[in-house]
Order: sequence, then C-alpha cells, then structure tokens
Amino acid sequence: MRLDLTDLTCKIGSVKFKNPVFTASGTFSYGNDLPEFVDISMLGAIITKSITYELRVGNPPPRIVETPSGMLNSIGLANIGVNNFIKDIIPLYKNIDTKIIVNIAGSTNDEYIKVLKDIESVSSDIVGYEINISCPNVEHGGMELGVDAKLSNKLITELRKQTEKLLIVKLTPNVTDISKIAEAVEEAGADAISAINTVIGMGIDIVKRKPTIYKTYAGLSGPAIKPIALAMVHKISKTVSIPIIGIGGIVNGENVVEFLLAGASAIQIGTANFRNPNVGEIIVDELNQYLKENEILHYSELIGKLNLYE
Amino acid sequence: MRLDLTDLTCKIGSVKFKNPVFTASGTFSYGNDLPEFVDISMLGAIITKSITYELRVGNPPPRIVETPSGMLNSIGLANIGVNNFIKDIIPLYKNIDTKIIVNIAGSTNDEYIKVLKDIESVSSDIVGYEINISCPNVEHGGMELGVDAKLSNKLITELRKQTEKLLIVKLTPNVTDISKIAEAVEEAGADAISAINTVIGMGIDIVKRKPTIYKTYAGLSGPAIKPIALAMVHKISKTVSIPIIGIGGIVNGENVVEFLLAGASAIQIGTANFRNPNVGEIIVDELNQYLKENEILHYSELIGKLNLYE
Amino acid sequence: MIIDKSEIIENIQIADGIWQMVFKSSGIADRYLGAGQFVSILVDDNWEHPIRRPMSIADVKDNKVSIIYKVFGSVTQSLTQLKSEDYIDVLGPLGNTFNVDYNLIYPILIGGGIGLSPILNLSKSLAQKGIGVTTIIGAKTSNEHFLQHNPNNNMFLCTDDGTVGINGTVIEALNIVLKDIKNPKIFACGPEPMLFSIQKMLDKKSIPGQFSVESCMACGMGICQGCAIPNNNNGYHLVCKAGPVFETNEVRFD
Amino acid sequence: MIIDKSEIIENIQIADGIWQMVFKSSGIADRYLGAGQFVSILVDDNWEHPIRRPMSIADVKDNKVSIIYKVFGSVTQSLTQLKSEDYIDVLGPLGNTFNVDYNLIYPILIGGGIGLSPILNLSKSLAQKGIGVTTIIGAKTSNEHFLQHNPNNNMFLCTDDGTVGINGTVIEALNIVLKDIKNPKIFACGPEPMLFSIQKMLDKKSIPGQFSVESCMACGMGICQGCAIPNNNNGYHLVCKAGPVFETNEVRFD
Ligand SMILES: Cc1cc2nc3c(=O)[nH]c(=O)nc-3n(C[C@H](O)[C@H](O)[C@H](O)COP(=O)(O)OP(=O)(O)OC[C@H]3O[C@@H](n4cnc5c(N)ncnc54)[C@H](O)[C@@H]3O)c2cc1C
Ligand SMILES: Cc1cc2nc3c(=O)[nH]c(=O)nc-3n(C[C@H](O)[C@H](O)[C@H](O)COP(=O)(O)OP(=O)(O)OC[C@H]3O[C@@H](n4cnc5c(N)ncnc54)[C@H](O)[C@@H]3O)c2cc1C
Ligand SMILES: Cc1cc2nc3c(=O)[nH]c(=O)nc-3n(C[C@H](O)[C@H](O)[C@H](O)COP(=O)(O)O)c2cc1C
Ligand SMILES: Cc1cc2nc3c(=O)[nH]c(=O)nc-3n(C[C@H](O)[C@H](O)[C@H](O)COP(=O)(O)O)c2cc1C
Ligand code: FES
Ligand code: FES
Repeated sequence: MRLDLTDLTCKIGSVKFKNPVFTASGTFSYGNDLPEFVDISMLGAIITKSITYELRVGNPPPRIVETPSGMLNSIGLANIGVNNFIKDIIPLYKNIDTKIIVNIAGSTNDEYIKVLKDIESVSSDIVGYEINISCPNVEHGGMELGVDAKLSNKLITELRKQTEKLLIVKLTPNVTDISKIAEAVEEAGADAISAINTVIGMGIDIVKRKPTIYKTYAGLSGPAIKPIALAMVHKISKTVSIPIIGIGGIVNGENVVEFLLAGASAIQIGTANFRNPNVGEIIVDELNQYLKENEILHYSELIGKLNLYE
Repeated sequence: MRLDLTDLTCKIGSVKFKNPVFTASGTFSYGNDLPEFVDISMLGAIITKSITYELRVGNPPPRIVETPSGMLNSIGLANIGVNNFIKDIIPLYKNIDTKIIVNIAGSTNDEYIKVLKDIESVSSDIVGYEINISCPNVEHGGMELGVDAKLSNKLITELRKQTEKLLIVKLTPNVTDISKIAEAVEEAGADAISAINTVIGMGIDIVKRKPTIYKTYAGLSGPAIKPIALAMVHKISKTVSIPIIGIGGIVNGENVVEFLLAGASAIQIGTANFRNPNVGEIIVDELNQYLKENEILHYSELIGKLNLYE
Repeated sequence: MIIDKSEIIENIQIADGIWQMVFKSSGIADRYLGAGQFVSILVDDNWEHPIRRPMSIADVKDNKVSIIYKVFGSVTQSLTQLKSEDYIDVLGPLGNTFNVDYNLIYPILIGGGIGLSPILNLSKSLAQKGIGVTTIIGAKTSNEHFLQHNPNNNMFLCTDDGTVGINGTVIEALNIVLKDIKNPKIFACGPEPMLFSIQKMLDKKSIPGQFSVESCMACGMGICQGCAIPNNNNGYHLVCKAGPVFETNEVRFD
Repeated sequence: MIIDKSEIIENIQIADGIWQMVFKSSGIADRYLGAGQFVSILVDDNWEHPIRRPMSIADVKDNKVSIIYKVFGSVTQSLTQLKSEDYIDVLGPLGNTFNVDYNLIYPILIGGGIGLSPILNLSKSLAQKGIGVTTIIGAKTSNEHFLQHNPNNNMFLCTDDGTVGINGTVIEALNIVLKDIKNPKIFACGPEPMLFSIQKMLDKKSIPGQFSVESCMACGMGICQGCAIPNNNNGYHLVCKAGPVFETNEVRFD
C-alpha cells in the first residue's frame, strides 16, 4: 500500500505554514529578485536576510570560499536597512504566496528593538521574526550576544514585549552548551528556536599567505556541518518544549527526515540554495515521496521519533 | 633556483623531532601492529591512543560512520590500560626509530595522575605526554573537563609536578572560547597545546530511525572540520606563546602549510591514516617539495607567517 | 597487506543491482590466504567519502582478483562507472579466512545478499579440492540471482518471494538440507538478521559453524577500533583483524 | 536564467591546460544577450564541492554554447574528464554584457589568461557586424596560446617570456597599439593585477573602457552577496548581477 494523501502542513506558535521547508536567512535575499524558474509558493516560508537599523554595505571581499563539503562566508550583514526594507520590500509581500519571517540583527539591544518596532509599526503580511543573536555586540566588547544565556534572555524578554507575532530565536553553535542558551530564550518567551547558525571557521590561501576571507574568521555552512547541527538540534529538543527549526547542511529530503527525527518541527535550507535556488521545491517533493513510501500521513509523526540505543 | 636542502627538524619544549608531521591519537594504535608497508621512521612522532588506568573495552557498535568529507566516531577510549601498556608496549619502543608521545585520558584527575606516574616510574624511550582533556569527567557530573579553564588548569598543574618530560595538552573545540582554556593550561605549565580534538556531532539512520552511532553523540573528524581547526589554531596562537600542534582534517602537504601559517609549530594526522596509514610519509615528502619550490630553508619560517587583511 | 593501484580488467552487471569487478594485482594475489579475506577500495581521490569500502574477495586467479558488489549508496554507485583499463586503489588482502576442517565435517555454505561473495569463493575452492559441499544462496527476488537453482548438484537458491528456487529464507532451505546430512558444519555470510537466525538454530541443534560478519570499518587493518562486534566475554572483537570469520559461538548479535 | 542538464558536444584541450567545451542548450542560447555573460556549472552531484563554477560564454551558435576553461583545481580537473554525450548541469545565462557604442569609439579588446573567453566572444560578434577592432591576448608563454599572432589583421599576442608575439605584458602591447588609434575604448578581461594596471593607464590617459571582472561567487544570481567588488562610493557592486562588466571607473582594485 502506498498513501496517496500526505499532509505537510506545519504549525509553529499560532502560525500555520504550507509545509516545514523554509529558506534560511542570507541565502534567499528578501524573497524577491529570484530567478524566474523558482516557484516560492512551494515553500513553507522564507526567512529574509538579516535586517539591521542602518543599511550596511557589508565586508570587503573575499567574502566567500569553498571548503570540503562546505563553504565559509563573511558577508558582514550587507542589507538595505529597515527603512528601505519597509519602503521597498514589505509592499511586495502582498503578492507573495508564502509566509515571510523577517530576520533581525543588531550591534546593540536597542538596535534589535528599533528594527522590530519599526516593522511592527506598519501593517504588513509578515508572520514573525527570527532574531539572529550571533552578531558581534558592541555593548559587550564585540562578543556575540548569543554565547551568553543571560544576555540572550534579556534581549528576547524585551523583544517579546514588542510583538505578538511569531518570535523565533536563531542560536549560534559556537558555545560550550547550547541547551543553556535554548532554555534562556524559551524562558524569555520565544515561540521557537532556529538552530544552527554557521560554525566559526577559517581558510588559508597558501599562495597569497592570507586568509581566504577578508575578515579572517568566517561562518562555515553546508553538508560539512550537518552532523554538528543534528547533535545540537537533538540536544535542544531534550531541553526545551518550544518547536525547533533545524538548519545546517540540508540538501535533500532524506536530510530533512534526519532533522525531524532529531527533534526539529521544521527546517531551513541555506547553502543548497546557491547550487539550485529551486531546491526547496525539490525537497518538498522528496519529503512527500518519503511520507508516501513509508505510509506516514502527517510529517509531524516523524518529529523526535528517534530510538536511541541506550 | 630550487633549494636542494630543506630542514624539517622540529623542536617542542626541549625535545627535537625529525619533522613536524606526527600521527594523531586513536588513529595509529600504539605505533605497533601497523601494516608492513608503513615506514614509521619517516614520522616526526607517534601519539599513542589514549591510555587509561584500567583497560577499557570501548563502546558497543556502531562506533564509526562516514559523513560528508568527514566521519563520526565514538570508540569509547578502548585501550589496554596502563599496566598492559607498560608491560607489552613500552618495551617495543626501544626499537622504534621515531619519537613516542603517550596520550593519557581519565575520568577523574586522580586517574590521569596515576597513569602518568606509573609510566614515569619505568625507564622508557617516551619523550612526553599528551593529555586528552576531552573526556567526560565523573567528578564534574560527566561534563568534559576540557571545557572549563579552572579545572583544566588544576589538572595540568598537578600533572606538571609529576614529570619533566614534554607535557602537551590536547584541547576540545566544543567550547565558547578556546583561548581561555589555552591560557589556563599555559599558565599551568604545559609545554605545548594540541588542537583540536573532534567536534561533537551526530548522524541519523532514517531507515532504522536510530543514531548512526551507539552513543548518540560522537566526534566529527576529517576534512569537514579543517576550517574549524584552522580558526582555533589561529586564535590560540594569538593568545599563548607555547607551541601549538595543529590537528583537524589534514590530508596533504598543502594542508600542513595552512596550519603552519595559522600558527602551528607541528601537526598531527588523524582520519587520513585510515585511508592510507602511510600518508605521513607522503605528507613529509610533499612538505619538503613545497619548501624546495618556495625556496624555504627551514619549515619554521612558515609558522604564523600569515598576512591578515586588516 | 599492500595498497595497490590496480588496473581494472572487467566491471559488469551480473544481476539486478549486482556487479562483478575483476582487477589485476599480483601484490594482493600473492598475499591472498583464502576465502573470507577482503580488500578495501577507494573509488577516486574525492574526500567527500573519506573512508574506503570493504569488499570480500570473490575469487583469485593468477594475478586477477574479483569482487562482487551490490549498489547501495554513492560509492558503490560510482564504482559502476569504472571501465576496464581504469585504475582503482585497493588495500588488501585483509582479515582472516574460513577454516574448513573437511575431514571431520560436511560443509554447508550459506550466502545471503552481498554475503554470497566469500561463500562462492569458498565453494569454488573446496570444489577444486574435490570436497563435496552443499550451498544455499538467498535473495529477496529472482532478479538478484545470477546462479542456477540446482538441487541435484547441491546448489539451492531461495527467494523471499518464491520467484526462483525455494520459497522462503535460507533458514527454510537449511532445514530441508540438514535432513540428509551427517556432521554438518555451517559456513555463512550475509546480513546480520540472517546470521542471528542461523546462530539461534545452530545453537539449538548443537551444530558448529563459522560466520563471516560485517561491521562499519574505517581502516580495515586494526588501527581505528571502529569495527567492533560483541564477543561472548563482555568485550569486543575487531572484525577487520580477528575476523571477519568467527566461530558462530564467538560473536553476539543481540 | 535557467538550470539545464545540457548534453556535451565537444570537450577538447586547445592549448597547454586550456580546454574548450561545447554543449547543447537552447534554453541558455535563447536567453543569451551577448559577450560578457557567463554560465555556472556543476560537474557532478558530488557535495565535496558544494559550489558551482562560473565560466564566461565564449560563443553561442544556434543552440550550442561554448566555454573555454583553464585547469586550476579539482573541479576544472574533473571537467576535463567529461566526454561528448555526457551531461553537465549548467545555470545561465548570468550577468550583463559588454556595451560597445561602436559609432563613437574604436574598440581595443584585451584578454589575459582565462579572461580571453569573453574577449574572443566580443571580437567575433563585432567582426560579424563588420566592426573593425584590435585584439590583444596575453599569456605567460606560447604553450597557453591557441591563436595566431597576426598584427596585419589587428590580432596581437604577447607572452611574458617572448616565446610568441610581443615580448611583455598586454600593457606593452596596448602602448604600441594605442599610437595609431583615435577615440579608442578598451574592453578587457583578465586577472585583477592586469586590469588594475590597465585601469591606471587609462585613467592617466583619460581613455574610457569596460572591464569584465572576476570574484568568488557562491550563487551567481544575486542572492548570496558573496561576489562583492569595491565601487567608488565606499560600497560594493555584486559582480554576478551588476556585472561582470563595469565601466573602468566604476570599480576599485586597490
Ligand atoms: C568485511 C566486509 C566485506 C564486505 N563485502 C562486500 C561484498 O563483497 N560486496 C558488497 O556489495 N558489499 C560488501 N560489504 C559491504 C560494503 O562495504 C557496503 O555495501 C559499502 O560500503 C556501501 O558503500 P556505499 O557508499 O555504496 O553505500 P553507503 O552510502 O555507505 O551506504 C548506503 C547504504 O548501504 C548500507 N551499508 C553501508 N555499509 C554497509 C555494510 N557494511 N553492510 C551492509 N550495508 C551497508 C547503509 O546502511 C546505507 O543504507 C562488505 C562489508 C564488510 C565489512
Ligand atoms: C564571472 C566569471 C567568469 C569566469 N570565466 C572563466 C572562464 O571563462 N574560463 C575559466 O577557465 N575560468 C573562468 N572563471 C574562473 C573559474 O570560475 C575558476 O577558475 C574555477 O572556479 C576554478 O575551479 P577549480 O575547482 O578548478 O579550482 P579551485 O580548486 O576552486 O581553485 C584552484 C585555484 O584556482 C584559483 N581560482 C579559483 N577561483 C578563481 C577565479 N574565480 N579566478 C581565478 N582563479 C581562481 C584559486 O585561487 C586556486 O588557486 C570565471 C570566474 C568568474 C567569476
Ligand atoms: C552566504 C550566507 C549568508 C548568510 N547570512 C545570514 C544572515 O544574514 N543572517 C543569519 O541569521 N544567518 C545567515 N546565514 C546562515 C544561514 O542562514 C544558515 O544558518 C547556515 O548557513 C547553515 O545552514 P546551511 O548549512 O544549510 O547553509 C548565512 C549563510 C550563508 C552561507
Ligand atoms: C577513530 C578515532 C579515534 C580517536 N581516538 C582518540 C583518542 O583516543 N584520544 C584522543 O585524544 N583523540 C582521539 N581522536 C581524535 C584525533 O586524535 C584527532 O584529534 C581528530 O580526529 C581530528 O583530526 P583528523 O581530522 O585529522 O582526524 C580519535 C579520532 C578518531 C577518528
Ligand atoms: S576497521 Fe579499523 S580497527 Fe577494524
Ligand atoms: S555570487 Fe551570489 S550574489 Fe553574486
């Protein structure tokens, strides 16, 4: 027997999505300006690139380089700033047939709050926010806010006061114990957790005797980090009860199933978009196919259904 | 012009090595029982697999699995224990034409000290110890000792009292700030730092709906982690002044040059040995070749010679 | 044990998803000790797949070594792309051999799935010595078989779906075969569940046997400790070094 | 822009380490706008190399698209292994085109290293329109050249070692050529140091020009922001989208 009907509808907080396949921040622009062959209506949601208060031109090149089964990037949060975003991009979302989540970044708590408030102040079709806490924070000596449970809790507590929309916190993997940060942001009222952002890495060009990326350290993404991401998603799922959106090295439907089994309720596709920006649609198909072949009616039957050995 | 003579001799603490190409703990047995086509006299040093006080049979299978450009392992410190090591293995080192460094692991500070003292108590050709602080520590709730600067400092301070031989500390990458741990063990009197041990990861078998490794979480190694290792070696080199032995995803001579430029004074080869246990000899050749082509007399001219962009 | 860049002589599909490759390696052929031993192959220099793939030796003739492989994942998939005159990087021979004390026992050989390779090898080498054996080869369906069901010649095929030979698993075939045999000893290789079933049956009937077992291997030569399989002493054997062949009562599958 | 599994028609070495590949893609040919545009290729499904490789379009004829590539690293190395009738995954056409306002200026085309591909393309398309141009192609040594030095036909080769054509860089050749030309405009593609030298020279002599520039690309279609190159306004252009062709004074190499 093979099922003919499978159900991919996905709920996070009070928001319903067509399916649990989202695109990751920084890998799908603002959801606009994509090649014509990409059908975004097939996606569960699009996460915009990180929006900051002022526009940022980003870092000098080189900004990206390939590594074994992965890539390093240090784009430097290049983005048009919240004002241009509200003026030029938000109006486009009226005609978009998928859910939009705005990723927000900042160098100070204040910056996050201002960006979120400004977007809240206009009526829009945005369903929620993903808070990128992996940015260097000037108030804390350039340290990433997201490595400190208390600071993360404080930021999310403040942001929670400003919005009733979906508030998702995106965690950095560059910490000793990601569960602590997950607990702290759950306690602060986050609706969900995204994990993981990129892993700190570095490349060296032995001919030039320079780093392969201008900023020396950069973010590692792609299949190389999938084992790291799976471990972190699994750990977080043992700690918190809010949904987790799994990210890291997903390139096909089987990878999605891995993340679901590890405890994710939805997933995001990052680096794989660069190879084929339509990979989301393909992955939705593969996921449907998998459910049919395994006679699973609703994809959520897979979430956390891992049988540990011990 | 091409140099005919290049110099790979390497000094760490007061110990001289033929060259800076070592084999990593757990990937080269105790330096014995290798295929006959492996010429260990070509290696700078061999680091033994981790020795604990009692013998350990290791973890149930599956213990290893491949990942994109890497592998996960959870061997569980399978080893013959210090007594058998002293009885059966140390005598073999008389006839070995390379330097031997003994890697030590334990579940308590006491276990490390006992193992080291027992080996110190017999006369041997061992030139030093590498302390694996990435093991779960029962005195600290199963937490890895190596994620805590104070605990690491305490352990190394105690071990320093027991030996005048080379004392190398092998750091775990699964920490927020590896520089802190590096500083702490330098302060405790370590002669050198090895970095990195494996990165925590996980794999999932979607057919069995089980982790791919019995113990759920496992250690990621291989080319996939090279960018992470390079970043950590570079960070550590900016913090401490003792030599660093770089480890992580090295598979060829060019990779060695990357680690040298990042600030390593020597390197270790791990996963690559499984593909070809003679890779060390090949890498020594490639390194020599590189020096000749670039007219570098002594390999140490490369150490830390990275030109940052900013 | 050597690492050899070996020239491929033949690489052909012999059944549904099952391929046979023959390559030239006097180095490996010279060191070869017998059925049960395996090689470990590297398809190309690609580091996306850092680890070699172990493959039982199906036959050695002069300087020619054969393997029989099933297409599972990406490495066996790319293996099918290689053509004669291409080169392949092979480590071997690895592991130990079946040990057939044929004066005392009657050998029954059982191969299931990709486990048929060492079994065919053993069967051929015993036949060459003029030793009578009975062979049972199991598969899911007829498409995966490339041999002939020939009970008169003591060659029994069986399929889960009954499309060829005996309808059922190798256990059913074994039950039929055992009826007529005195002092049987079983030599088996195949998936773990198959070996586990055979083990339980042999245990009950006090019949001796040897298994060639599989396990995930990183090195194939005893240096990674990855290929552990439980022994009956609360410890582990290394399959690549102590095995892959063990007496049936030396290993645990539970 | 489309992604096409394109059939390879030809893949041959045309000079030392330089290859030419022709593949069939009406989808890309139909959307092609002119010299300067590029495609981005994936050699196989291997995720060891997650990122496509950008390659300038060297020619489009009917539904056939050509690229000329130099073997640098592993991806271009495996590209050489592909044969006619194999398929290759191509994204394109990407980027903008050279814009030759040929009524007002005399085009001097300069290609260095792998930058010769869009330059040959431009030269050919201008020749088809009957527009006179002078072309300068630079390389390290004669082995890397597959064209003929032919000053009478306004085709100048130069080599760093003088083994063919003018002994020196394209700058030396340009200096010679410029002597006889009124209202020149330069169209150049090649390594960054070459473009930087040309830029400084043009700046001094107030000669206009367009450069096709390179940069590390992850997506080739404006979504990763990876391919930034400094503009003259303290910001960056995205080479894949605003470029790869820019007016010489719109980009900074310092
Ligand atoms: C001692 C020994 C001898 C072997 N002899 C043979 C042989 O003669 N012929 C043959 O075809 N195979 C043999 N195998 C199994 C073979 O090594 C695997 O099938 C191969 O590694 C699969 O590689 P892959 O990249 O194609 O698949 P992968 O992508 O690595 O795996 C794909 C699928 O294959 C399964 N798989 C992986 N490894 C094994 C394994 N060891 N056994 C069974 N399934 C596995 C996985 O569960 C996965 O679902 C042997 C294994 C061992 C340990
Ligand atoms: C818009 C554009 C058009 C291009 N057109 C062509 C073309 O027509 N023909 C052609 O041969 N190449 C072209 N390139 C360069 C080509 O993309 C690289 O040579 C290729 O990515 C190398 O891949 P690889 O895997 O073989 O080498 P890698 O292993 O990626 O790199 C090996 C070596 O090549 C060098 N390299 C890598 N990328 C580049 C690059 N972008 N430019 C110069 N050197 C590089 C690296 O520094 C390294 O030393 C173009 C690049 C861009 C951005
Ligand atoms: C080029 C690039 C740019 C990115 N930009 C952002 C960003 O602006 N904000 C953010 O939260 N994450 C950003 N990320 C991280 C991704 O959203 C994702 O967390 C990470 O790449 C891991 O997923 P992957 O392995 O599927 O790429 C970026 C990643 C890449 C590769
Ligand atoms: C199978 C295996 C076993 C290992 N065992 C040990 C060990 O016993 N002690 C230790 O300190 N490190 C151990 N390591 C870690 C390696 O020494 C090395 O730090 C790590 O693999 C990274 O290097 P690589 O990428 O070159 O493999 C082991 C690694 C592997 C793959
Ligand atoms: S496979 Fe490495 S020890 Fe057996
Ligand atoms: S290459 Fe991605 S934006 Fe240009």
